[in-house]
Amino acid sequence: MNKNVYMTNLRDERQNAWEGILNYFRKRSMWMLYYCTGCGAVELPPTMTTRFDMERFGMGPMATPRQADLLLITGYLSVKTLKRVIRSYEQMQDPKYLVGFGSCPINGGIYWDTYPVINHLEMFLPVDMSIAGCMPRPQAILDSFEKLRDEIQEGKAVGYKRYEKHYDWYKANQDKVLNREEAILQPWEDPFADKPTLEALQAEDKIEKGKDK
Amino acid sequence: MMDFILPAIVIGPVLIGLLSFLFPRKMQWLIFFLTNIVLLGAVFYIRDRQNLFFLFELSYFPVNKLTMGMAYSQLGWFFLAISTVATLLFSAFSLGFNDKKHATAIAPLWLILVGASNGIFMAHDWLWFFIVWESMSWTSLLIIGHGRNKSFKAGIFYYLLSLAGTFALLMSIWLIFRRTGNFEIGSGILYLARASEGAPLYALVVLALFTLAFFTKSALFPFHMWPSLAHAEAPDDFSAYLSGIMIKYGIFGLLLVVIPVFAASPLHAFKAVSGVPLPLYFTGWISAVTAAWGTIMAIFSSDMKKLMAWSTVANVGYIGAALSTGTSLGYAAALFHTANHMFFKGAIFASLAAVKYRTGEREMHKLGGLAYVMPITFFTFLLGIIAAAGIPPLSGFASKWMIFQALFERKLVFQSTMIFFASTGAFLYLFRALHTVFLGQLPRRFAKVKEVGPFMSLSMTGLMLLMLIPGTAPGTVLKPVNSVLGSLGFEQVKTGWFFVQGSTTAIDGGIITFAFVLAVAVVFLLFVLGGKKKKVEMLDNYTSGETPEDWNLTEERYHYGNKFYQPIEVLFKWVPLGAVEEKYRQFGKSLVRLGNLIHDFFQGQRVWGWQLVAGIALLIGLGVM
Amino acid sequence: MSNINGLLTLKLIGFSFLSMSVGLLFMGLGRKVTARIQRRLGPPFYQAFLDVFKAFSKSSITHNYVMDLGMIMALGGLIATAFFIPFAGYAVLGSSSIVIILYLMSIGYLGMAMGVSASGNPNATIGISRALALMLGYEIPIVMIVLAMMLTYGSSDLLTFATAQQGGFANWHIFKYPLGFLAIEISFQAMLGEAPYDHMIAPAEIASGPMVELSGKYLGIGFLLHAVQLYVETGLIVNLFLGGASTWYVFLLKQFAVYFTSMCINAVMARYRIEQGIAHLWKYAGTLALLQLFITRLGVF
Amino acid sequence: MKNFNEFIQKFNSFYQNKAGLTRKYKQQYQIVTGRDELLGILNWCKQNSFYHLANITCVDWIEDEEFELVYNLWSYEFKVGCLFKIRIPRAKPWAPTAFELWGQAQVYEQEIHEFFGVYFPGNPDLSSLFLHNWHDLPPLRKDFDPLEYSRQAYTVEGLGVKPEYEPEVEPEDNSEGRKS
Repeated sequence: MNKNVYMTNLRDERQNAWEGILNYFRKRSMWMLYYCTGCGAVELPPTMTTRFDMERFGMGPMATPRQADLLLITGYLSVKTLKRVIRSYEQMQDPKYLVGFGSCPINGGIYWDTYPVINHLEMFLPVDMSIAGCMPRPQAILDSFEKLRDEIQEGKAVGYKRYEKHYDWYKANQDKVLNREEAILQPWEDPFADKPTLEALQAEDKIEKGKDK
Repeated sequence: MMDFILPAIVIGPVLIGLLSFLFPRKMQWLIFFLTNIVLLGAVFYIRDRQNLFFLFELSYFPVNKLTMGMAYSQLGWFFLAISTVATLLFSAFSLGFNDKKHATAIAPLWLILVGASNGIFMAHDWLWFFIVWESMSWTSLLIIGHGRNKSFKAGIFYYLLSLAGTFALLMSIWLIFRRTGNFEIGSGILYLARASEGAPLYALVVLALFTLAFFTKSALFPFHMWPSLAHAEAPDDFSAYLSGIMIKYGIFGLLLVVIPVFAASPLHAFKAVSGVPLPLYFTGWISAVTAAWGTIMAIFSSDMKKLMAWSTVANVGYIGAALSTGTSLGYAAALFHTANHMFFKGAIFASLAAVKYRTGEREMHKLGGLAYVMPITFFTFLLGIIAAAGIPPLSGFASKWMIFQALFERKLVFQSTMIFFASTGAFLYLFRALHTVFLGQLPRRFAKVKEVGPFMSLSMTGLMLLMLIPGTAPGTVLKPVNSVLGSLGFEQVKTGWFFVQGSTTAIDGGIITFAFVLAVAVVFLLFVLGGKKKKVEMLDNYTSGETPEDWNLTEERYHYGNKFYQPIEVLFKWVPLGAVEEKYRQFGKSLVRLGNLIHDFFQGQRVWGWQLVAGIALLIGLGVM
Repeated sequence: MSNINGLLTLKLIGFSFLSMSVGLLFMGLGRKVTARIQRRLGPPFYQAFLDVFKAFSKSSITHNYVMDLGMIMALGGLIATAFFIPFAGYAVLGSSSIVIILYLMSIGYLGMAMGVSASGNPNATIGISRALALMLGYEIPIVMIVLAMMLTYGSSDLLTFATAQQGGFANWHIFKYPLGFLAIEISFQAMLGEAPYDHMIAPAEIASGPMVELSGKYLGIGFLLHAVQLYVETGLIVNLFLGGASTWYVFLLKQFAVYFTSMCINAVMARYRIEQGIAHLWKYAGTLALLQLFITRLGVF
Repeated sequence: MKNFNEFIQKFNSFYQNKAGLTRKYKQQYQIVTGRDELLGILNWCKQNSFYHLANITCVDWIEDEEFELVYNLWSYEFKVGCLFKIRIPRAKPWAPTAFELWGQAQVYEQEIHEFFGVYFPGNPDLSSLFLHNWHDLPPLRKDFDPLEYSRQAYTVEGLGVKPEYEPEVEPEDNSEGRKS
């Protein structure tokens, strides 16, 4: 039906009973690492503190990607931060889940037409859950985590397996934006490529002024 | 029984050493190694042959018949045995260490030193004791110097302190000789013990002089700074010997002379504090201070050999504190720790020498990560520091535990606190050395470093075994120690192969080892059952998502090794840690000034005027008289 | 050595799991306590079990063999220490010498320190250097208290101290040695690395210090390490000051009471600077302990 | 100098022909000058209490074919800000570096070089600061089209991304799952 599907969850992964048991523990103990690039992180403190209290679901913040299960991308990603996010994601250990916060990781959000911000995070990393909104409220965040927990239990949140299986595809996309070698619109020809000195430029300037006169 | 085996053990190495000057260097080390094997055999051959002696008469002394020589004693044999075992392992290490690039010409001198050392342990009388003591001093000076200017300066400092000690020794020997008329050690001790009642001042002075002599040798406060110079500057393979064995001569001396006097003299002769004679109580405090001081200095050192030299000072402090309790448990603890320290400090210095052999580096913060390329060296060092920190189930724990039991038997709780401070501090500096040399990030320039050769590895493996066995089965060392205590007339420590009875409780090395091994096995099972693990390269680290190359940084800056315990350094800012050194320096300066004055007097500008004045004064003086 | 047999082995294996479970239970309850203080609901009390199980099921990374060795040695050393803690008046090994406990605990620290600094991450080493520096601060007061007890009873067996306090509240050492108890409470806070002495972890500053490179089962071992440490240290205090216990539930309750106090302090305190922390420990805990030791020493004369 | 009026007087007497000083707002003045006088006047202002360089910015006047460099100065003494403006040709833009007057000018100039292509001879480091692997026109120039760039650089069509794999599963399965 939807012909424009580019990224799909791996539904054909069969999980055995043991995996099912493990999934129970995984969903009950999710440690987050948040990548606070944008404004999204501002909704996290209320989610964690007294009113909404994320910890009752066993979720809590962790300091490094090595320890975390859940990577939150809370805002827009520029090309330069994308590189760091990829490194952090690859440093995390399986099973790992990635959640995009707000509209920026989905389609670029309000930065959709700017020169440094990538538009679709899914092309570069397997996103397990996206939360729409600019910014999503704590209720929305908790709701999405609820959904993510269900998917983990059902064995549907297997972005890390997808990343492993289609690593070439992801890697190619990453390389396309990170290791770009040619200009896209119009190559820049630096008129000062030979790095002239101040004196040379001033002398040149004088000659030109003389011409004008 | 007059036998030539004792002179063979003592004078033999000296003669072989002198002969081996004729051989090329490589051969000298082989001779050194072979001689040590033979010595080990000989030492165990004479075990328990109580009435073995070798004496010769000094017929040119007209006054009374004086004899000089060597005799077997249980205490001496104990020291002889452990030092010979250690020396054999060190010599195996040196055989590997002294290749073309690192060779030093110290092997013959070292052999002479081994002979002198054996002579000290087998001494029968003061005369002989003094002769071998002196020859040990100058031989070690030459070895420490080994033809390098900086080393020679350190050696001179060491020798000067030694010399002061030797003078004290000579004077006390003379004081005893004047009263007793002979040089025998045993009768001297008896005389001193008797004199402690009649003439306590005399006994105290003699004992103080002896203690001074042995303190300088064993680097107890205030002579605690020479190891940090001498041990650090000595040839790398010799440092193990210096720190393991030579520092113990003072301990041996204390056990030979000072302790028996206190044991034989009645308690009321000296005032007693909680059952300890006052002088010994005082020594105990000095030892405790030495332990704490050495620990703090070790925490602040950045040179790995200096750090370990300070650690040696701290350990001698423990031994001294144990000796000063004046209980048989204390003596046993001191002897036990002496043996343990010999092996673990030998192991530590050997592994450091191995590190220097491969990298040529001594500053700790320039090293790092060597555990990944030199596993045997790493394990030697690791076991060494576990033993040195007194962590069960290695040998250091058993002896440290005994030291505490001994201190506690006398209820010396404040000294115990001080010793415990030193012990915790030991954990700090030892871990620092472990981290900065062997863990952390491996600098790129050392990436191709390899494990050391078979001789050194074998020697280090032997040292590892010698640290492991007494930890599990303290009886292996404590049974010989018990026979020493018996021969000195002290009560023996209750011990089995695994079991030791202290003053407050008993420990069982076997049980501790069993518990530890079992716990590790359980954890290992958990570890194996856990999820898959993947090996990643060293620099694949969490660095906030960045790689160091992104910041144009070098890898070296990522090895956290310099100023490791900066918070503690801040805390100890107000303590004048260099005060004693400063006093020595001032003393040296005023000596130089005095020398200059004399120099000026004879060769200065006004030399004629001065000499004229002096001459006239002399004439007037003569005239008046 | 003679009493090693199959039964003892089984008992010890049981004890190793007991110590881990008790610690994990406490950790979960402790999080609940903190949450209630912060007016949150908090995680379920068995959360720590879930965490550890999940951590062990994850894949993990290792940098080299030293890291594996260090982590195994750390937990092994601490569990071996736990064997020496008398549980409800029962010393499984027949001996519970406090000197062994104090020294055997260090092998856990050494293993941990070795394992994490072999990861090559400077943050881990900074955390370790802080933890060790702090150790110099809290070990001294603890030793002084222990010496004071040893002076009173002439024994260094923990079980002797525990049995000596039986027969009602009045016999508890907490009333006999009030200064000592205060000192050891302060030291205990530092020992556990809870606020105000949590420089070692400092997540926002040095990325959780020693744990920075731990993943999967290594982190699981790290959690178990903390759990066993909890069991050992609360057990130590219960046996030293709270009169031990004759039944297992009373013992656990007392242990939890100790941990509860610590969590309450932790929830409301900020962090000291490192040298401030050490100085604070020496100044307060050290002085109190020294006074206690002095008083006891004079009493014995 | 006691007050700002004195400063204005002095300034006018020194630089009457070379620069114009006007008042924009209550506490903001504006000096407009040329590239050749730039450093001299900046130096003079720095000597006379304007010793805080807040930032340097650049404006692209594409119709005039000029760039305008704005140096934002502040005087703590007079509590007065001063915009110091020069215009340089857009075709070959360069300006002398103020790095020797204010150390922080180095970074501002580095940034302007990166985003507008203005060259500052004498600045020690004009390497790329923010952009990653950039080969196009400097992006803040007005002749650069960010929308078209974003379309070609980051969208599925622009990058020519092929599907990850053809979904073999039933369409029903897809509909209940999350959409991409």
